[in-house]
Amino acid sequence: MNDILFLLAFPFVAACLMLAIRDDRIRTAVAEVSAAIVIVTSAWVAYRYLGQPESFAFHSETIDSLMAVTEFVLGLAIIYIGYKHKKYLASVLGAITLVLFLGFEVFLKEGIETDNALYIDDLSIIMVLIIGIIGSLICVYAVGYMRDFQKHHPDDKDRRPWFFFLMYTFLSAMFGIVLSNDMTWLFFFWEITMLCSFTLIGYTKTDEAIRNSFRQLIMNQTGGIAFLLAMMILADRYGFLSIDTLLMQDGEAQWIMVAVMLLAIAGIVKSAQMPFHTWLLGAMVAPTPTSALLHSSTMVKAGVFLLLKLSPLMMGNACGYMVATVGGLTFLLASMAAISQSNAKRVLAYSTIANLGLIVACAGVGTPEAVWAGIMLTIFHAITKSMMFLCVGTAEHHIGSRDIESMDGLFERMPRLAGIMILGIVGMFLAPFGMLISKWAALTSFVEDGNLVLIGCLVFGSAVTSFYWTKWLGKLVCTASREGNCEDTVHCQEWVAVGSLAVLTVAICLMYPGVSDAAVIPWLEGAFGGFSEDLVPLLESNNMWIVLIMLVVLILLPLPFFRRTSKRVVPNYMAGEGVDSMSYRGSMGGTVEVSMRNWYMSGWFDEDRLGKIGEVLTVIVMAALLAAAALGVFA
Amino acid sequence: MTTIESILMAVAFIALAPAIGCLLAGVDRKVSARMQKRRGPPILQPAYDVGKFLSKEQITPNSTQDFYVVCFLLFTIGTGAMFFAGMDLLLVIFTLTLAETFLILGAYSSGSPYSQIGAQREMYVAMAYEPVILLMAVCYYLEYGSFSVSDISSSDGMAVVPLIGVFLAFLFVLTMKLRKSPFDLSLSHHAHQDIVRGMATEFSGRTYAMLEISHWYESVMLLGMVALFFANGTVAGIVIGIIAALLAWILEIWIDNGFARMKWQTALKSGWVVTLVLGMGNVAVLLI
Amino acid sequence: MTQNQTFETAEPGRIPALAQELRDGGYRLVQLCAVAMPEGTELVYSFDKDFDLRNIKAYVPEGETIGSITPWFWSAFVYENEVHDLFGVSFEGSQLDYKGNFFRVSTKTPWKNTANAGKGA
Amino acid sequence: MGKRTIVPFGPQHPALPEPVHLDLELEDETVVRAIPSIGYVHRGLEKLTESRDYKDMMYVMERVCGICSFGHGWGYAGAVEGLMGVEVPERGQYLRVMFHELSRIHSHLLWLGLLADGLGFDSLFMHCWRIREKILDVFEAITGGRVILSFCEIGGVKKDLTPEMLRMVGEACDFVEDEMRKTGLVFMKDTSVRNRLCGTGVLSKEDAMSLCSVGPVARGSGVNNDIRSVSPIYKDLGFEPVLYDEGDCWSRCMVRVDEIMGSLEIVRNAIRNLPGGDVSVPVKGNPPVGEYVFRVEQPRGEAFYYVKSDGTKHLERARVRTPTNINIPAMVKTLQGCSLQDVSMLVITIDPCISCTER
Amino acid sequence: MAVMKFGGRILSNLFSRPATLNYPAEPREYPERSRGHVEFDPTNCILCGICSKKCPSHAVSVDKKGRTVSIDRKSCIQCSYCVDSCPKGCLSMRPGYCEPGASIPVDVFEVPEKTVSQKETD
Amino acid sequence: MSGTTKSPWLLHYDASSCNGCDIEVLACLTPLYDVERFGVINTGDPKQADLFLVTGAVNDQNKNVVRQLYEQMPEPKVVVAVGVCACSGGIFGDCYNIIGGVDKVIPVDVYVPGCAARPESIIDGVVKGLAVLEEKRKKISEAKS
Ligand code: NFV
Ligand code: SF4
Ligand code: SF4
Ligand code: SF4
Repeated sequence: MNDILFLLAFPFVAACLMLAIRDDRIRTAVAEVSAAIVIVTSAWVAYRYLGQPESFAFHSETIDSLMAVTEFVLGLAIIYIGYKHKKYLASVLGAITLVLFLGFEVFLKEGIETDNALYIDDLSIIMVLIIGIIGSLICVYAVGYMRDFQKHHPDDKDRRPWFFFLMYTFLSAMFGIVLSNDMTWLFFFWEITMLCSFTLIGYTKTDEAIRNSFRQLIMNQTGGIAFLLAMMILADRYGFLSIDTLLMQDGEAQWIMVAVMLLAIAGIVKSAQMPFHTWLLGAMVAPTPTSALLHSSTMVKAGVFLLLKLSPLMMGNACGYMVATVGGLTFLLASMAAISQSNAKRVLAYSTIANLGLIVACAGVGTPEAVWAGIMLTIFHAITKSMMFLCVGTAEHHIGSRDIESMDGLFERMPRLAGIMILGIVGMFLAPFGMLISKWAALTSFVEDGNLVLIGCLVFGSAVTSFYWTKWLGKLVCTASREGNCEDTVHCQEWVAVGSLAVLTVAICLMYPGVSDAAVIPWLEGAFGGFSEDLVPLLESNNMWIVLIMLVVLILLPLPFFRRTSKRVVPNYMAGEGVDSMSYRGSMGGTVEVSMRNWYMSGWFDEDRLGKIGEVLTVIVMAALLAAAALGVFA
Repeated sequence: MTTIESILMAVAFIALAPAIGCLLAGVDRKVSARMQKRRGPPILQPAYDVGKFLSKEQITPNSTQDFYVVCFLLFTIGTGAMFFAGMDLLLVIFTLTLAETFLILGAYSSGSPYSQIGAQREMYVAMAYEPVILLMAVCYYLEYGSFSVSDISSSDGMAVVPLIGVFLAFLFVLTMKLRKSPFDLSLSHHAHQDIVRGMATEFSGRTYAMLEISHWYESVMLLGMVALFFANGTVAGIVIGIIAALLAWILEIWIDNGFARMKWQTALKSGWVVTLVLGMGNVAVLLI
Repeated sequence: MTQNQTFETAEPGRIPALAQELRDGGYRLVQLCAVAMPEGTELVYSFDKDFDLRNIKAYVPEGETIGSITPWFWSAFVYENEVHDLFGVSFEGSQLDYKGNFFRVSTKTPWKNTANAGKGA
Repeated sequence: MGKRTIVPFGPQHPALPEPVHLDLELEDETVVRAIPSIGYVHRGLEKLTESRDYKDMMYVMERVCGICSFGHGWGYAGAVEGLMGVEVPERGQYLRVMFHELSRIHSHLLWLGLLADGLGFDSLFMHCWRIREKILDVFEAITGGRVILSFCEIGGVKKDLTPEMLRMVGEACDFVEDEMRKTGLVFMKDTSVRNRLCGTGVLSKEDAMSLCSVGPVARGSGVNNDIRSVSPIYKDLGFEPVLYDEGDCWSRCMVRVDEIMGSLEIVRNAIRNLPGGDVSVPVKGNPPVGEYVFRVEQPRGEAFYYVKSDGTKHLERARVRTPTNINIPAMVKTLQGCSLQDVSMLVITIDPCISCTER
Repeated sequence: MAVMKFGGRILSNLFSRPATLNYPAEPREYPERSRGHVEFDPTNCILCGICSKKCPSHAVSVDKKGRTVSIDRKSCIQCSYCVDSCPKGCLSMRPGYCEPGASIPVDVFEVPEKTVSQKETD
Repeated sequence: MSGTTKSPWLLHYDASSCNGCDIEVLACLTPLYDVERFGVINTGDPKQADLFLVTGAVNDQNKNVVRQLYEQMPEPKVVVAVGVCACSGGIFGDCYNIIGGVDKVIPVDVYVPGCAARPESIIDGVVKGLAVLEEKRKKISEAKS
């Protein structure tokens, strides 16, 4: 148990240390060492508890009161900040939260004891690994990145200590979320992640940053309120506040269902599902490591973690239907919206929203097979997405833009980085990589579940997904470029982080049957009391072999090609008027540079319109089902 | 199917498909010519073409393009082999997408404006047809409880009966998949095109030959998919399937010759409407 | 075919004003061409209204420029650029000026001063 | 997001049979800017007046363009005849009209074929060109050339027609009419053709007028400047101008389809009413000092001929202003905002004949 | 419905005879007036050089001293102007084109010296 | 094995021709003449072409185009000059903007005279071109071995 506590506390300690350090070199060292420690600890925890779920009786009034007080103080702080920035809605929501929280603490919580405040099981282990490894790698990356960032923004005050403090605190809070059994603890960490991301998004203090940080805050406050309400219901009606007890309840019971729905809404907000997806888009203004962190291993993953955790309670009932529909619609609409984007980070954001939508839908379907797919998606997504973000961040600092259109010929300018990006993108949507494999399982389980809406969302959504990824990929592989190589100035921390993630991306594809056997299936068997492997078609050995062969082919085949070609090199065809491969003689005399802009089809896939449609549909679904559940229609 | 049978089928596909595909392409050109009141080239013309491309001087705009085209060829072959070996239909479909992506990347890699525009078009045409192909697999699963081609082909009853909607939708998107008029937006086999040779603009010599050979494999596999709708585990089923596939081929030639190239908006819209109505409709019916 | 036509001469300076007048009068520009003269170029503007053709000739001496009529007849840019490239007459205030790249000919202004004046034989 | 797709279009391009170049700027598939460039076919043949006498120039003028070659011959001959005050005998005039209309049929059929080719409709292309061959057979049998007819001469036409030849013309008309009845419907009604043509590249009536468009381009937008309307001989032969109002590619196409029918009628009437007598008058001497303008309605619109003579046998100036030349502004205009796919469609419906344009 | 207005036509084409002339295998018959190539009959030629002056593309040249008339097949545009303008009718336009090849001949025709008696009969 | 002579793909470029020869080239593809009988495909792409059919004389603006298209074709390749203009400049030979026949810019293998060159003549020219193509191919493969 001490290792668990260490895991929880250490990042926070490191964070406090960071706050004190002003020297870049020391900071680098501390950051790297702490990251290493976190990684090692996570690995150790995983090794130790894998297959042996355990709960820890841990009870300390001091800690409880400390948490309550912290929460209270932070609540006041939010009200003040909202007031200061004239974001009164934030203040109001903050006040509501505070009132509810006080009410809960004073009237409802009394007498409810949760013995096992902490626990660890296989799902937690997976999450711990994701947070520990990926989160730490991102922190390492941030060291190099922030150095450049500061260079690019020389006028800004160096607030890096604060930045790293937040990053590491975030890790602690995340560990808290995945390891807490006591819902009050969970709530505490839940709110901390909200605040951390609020501050991180607003880091640059530009108007846009502040606006977006408040949007994040307001939406997540809503989620927080839903969470609180759920706790109040549970405390009031059933008198317990622990996750494990909740999981043993009957999902069809009226107030349990309402509570689960509320928790699910909290999860939906955190995982940036429609109608709450805009906060994640706004989070793009933060420095790239923040985005990477929010998108891959933390924050949004907290949301899906909660939903996956609760999935046994959602199987086949209205709550599940709500969650699944919201996830499915989000997947489809966010994928469509991604087509109209040329800002790389925005494309990644939409893709995150879409992928989370898929995970959420899996959780909502709630069958073991679906949840299997959901967990697998979570793992693959975390690795690949963080890698993509880091790559984009590095590229941005070296080519001066995060626009996909500026990545023309990146293959010539930053070959290694482009290679990794290609791997990342391919990993996001193509066979034989993880995301696709999980999507496959998801499709199977949706079909099995017979949910027409989900099937539709998935088949259309996948088609759309290929479009926006492929066109980005195209930009990267294009070799026509005038610019020289500009890769040598990339910091080694960046290479370490990005490189490790790249290795992980491939490794996890090779190892996923192992991961599935060692962690996912045991957990599913525990949580659902059974799991039939046949339902995941790709666990069939035939398919697995094929996938492996494809992977090997893809990794080995390029080797002989990217050398000098023995063929005669002839410049591109330019209708006979070419000057070289990239320019031609134009109408007005003179040389015209050819340029290619990808298709964005904004008439078809207008972001705002799609967002509106999504918001309306999902709000209707959620409100209607929640109201119906509260009225006891499904009981 | 036993493993041995599967392997035999896969090998047979790899060995025979080019010949069959080449003949199909030859028939296509001959029949098209006759539909235009011409004599047309010899049936073996596609083979001559490929032979010529193999023996020409090899030129290329860059060193990487070939890699993508080789991958396209390999994965197309792989897709077909897996299909005929009776493996998982979804895996087949995903590999097909992978192959497709490689072709698109090959078109992108040169940086030629025409091939890049061709690639864009290929992508949105793919966006139009992919849902149908996925839904086809879904329908098979709903009907037979399995994605495995060998299970589907050996189950009794022709799938075309319960899957009639998806079958028609599949025939519809076959035009897109085979890049035939009215949807030969990205790469047109014979007709002149507004973007020169579309995706293939920068392909020449061996690269182009590989593209052609991949098309042969691809057509055989797609016709195999048509035949699958008719297979019912008996010889009669296979025969009917083959006849149906050939008829589908003739139908495609006819459509190819009877239509102008439509607007891209129409391609996308019609593809999706067909998917929604016929494809999703069929799924709904099977679910009930 | 009936070929009603009139020829008239105008001062080159009046051309833009005339063009405006004719445009407002519902005429369409049929063509503009040039004839090389010993010491300059003669421009022939043809306008048509209901199949009646008015040809207006203007003599531009060597080295002088003439106002462009593209503000009123945008399509005149094809002729003006052509005359510029072949005869070396410059038009002022053109709305679409190719700056000598309309016809990229082997010899600069091949028509200029090779007027048939001297051909005789 | 300043970046746009910039691509060259032509001079060598399979969708364009002729060398014209466009700098295209695209956003997705939409053309935001198109700058044309011509000059790839500029030969400078008008300047050959310096070394060829006015009769020799006939052979040069016929080779301004191989598609509308007859019209060029007629236009040039007409201008010189006007200058010299030559009266062409009636039979000669009728034959000129007949061949001009046959040329129009062949040119429009050729164009319909190119349109079909641009549409990716191979079989329709082949079909149109197969019909067209019938007209070429007639040309060859009567004038000796399939493309460059060398039929017109100053003073009339070169050869007379035998009765069998007249019958042959009539038969060819029957054949073309029969085929066109059905083929015209394809252009008019077929979904895929309409899909591409209807509503594409709309040129409003106002634009057509202010851009001074001529020929089917103008008539497709409801503007009639068909010079045949004021020709008495055409009136006798039952000429009616064809006008469509939509101004899109489809209406430009339909103008041509209907004109084929109209021309067939004119040719038939010409055969029926063919007066007797000579086909030409001999022309002697040099043209007098002066200038003359002559206009003919070519397949692509009004062509303008200007001749100026200083009294020698070499003309001082022979100028051709071809319909395409003045339709280029309309093309540039309609290209803005069209879709890339429609670029070839638009270019084709304007029917640019570059060799005519550039001479 | 006009979905495939041309569909019937192409189907019927499929089952009818192709229109193709089997050209190189079956030689083509040209109509009598067809302007294929210029032929020269030296019998009456007086080497006056009119044809050469008239020819718009300088394809005929007359060498009075060497007593030859040559026709450059590569430049002749079959316009028939020389034929029309030869006062002696030595030139004629015949169907059948000049063969393509790696080089195109310049046909040189000798004009035999005429006897005095012949000149007189002229 | 070589399909070279059985599958000549042609690239057609209109240098400054009057269109007369162009339409005759196109007419060769149409039902009456149907050169596809010999495997000919009219491709728009020099990189896949074997025969380069040029119509019209070369002028200053398009000589680079002709040269570039020629260079972008892979060996073995054959140039066929179609029409008197392409052979020698023809009637436009003395125009100020005409350089001359196509052979002024790129080597021409087969000349097809005629104004306009007849489809039959063009077919013969193409067939002659095929023989040249085969010869060139042999030469290249000999040089290799
Ligand atoms: N433009 C043009 Fe012509 C026509 N019709 C004519 O004057 O085609 Ni070549
Ligand atoms: S051929 Fe006729 S025109 Fe020529 S030189 Fe002889 S006689 Fe004179
Ligand atoms: S036919 Fe014409 S080009 Fe040929 S030689 Fe006679 S005049 Fe010259
Ligand atoms: S040879 Fe004759 S028909 Fe051919 S392009 Fe030249 S002038 Fe035109």
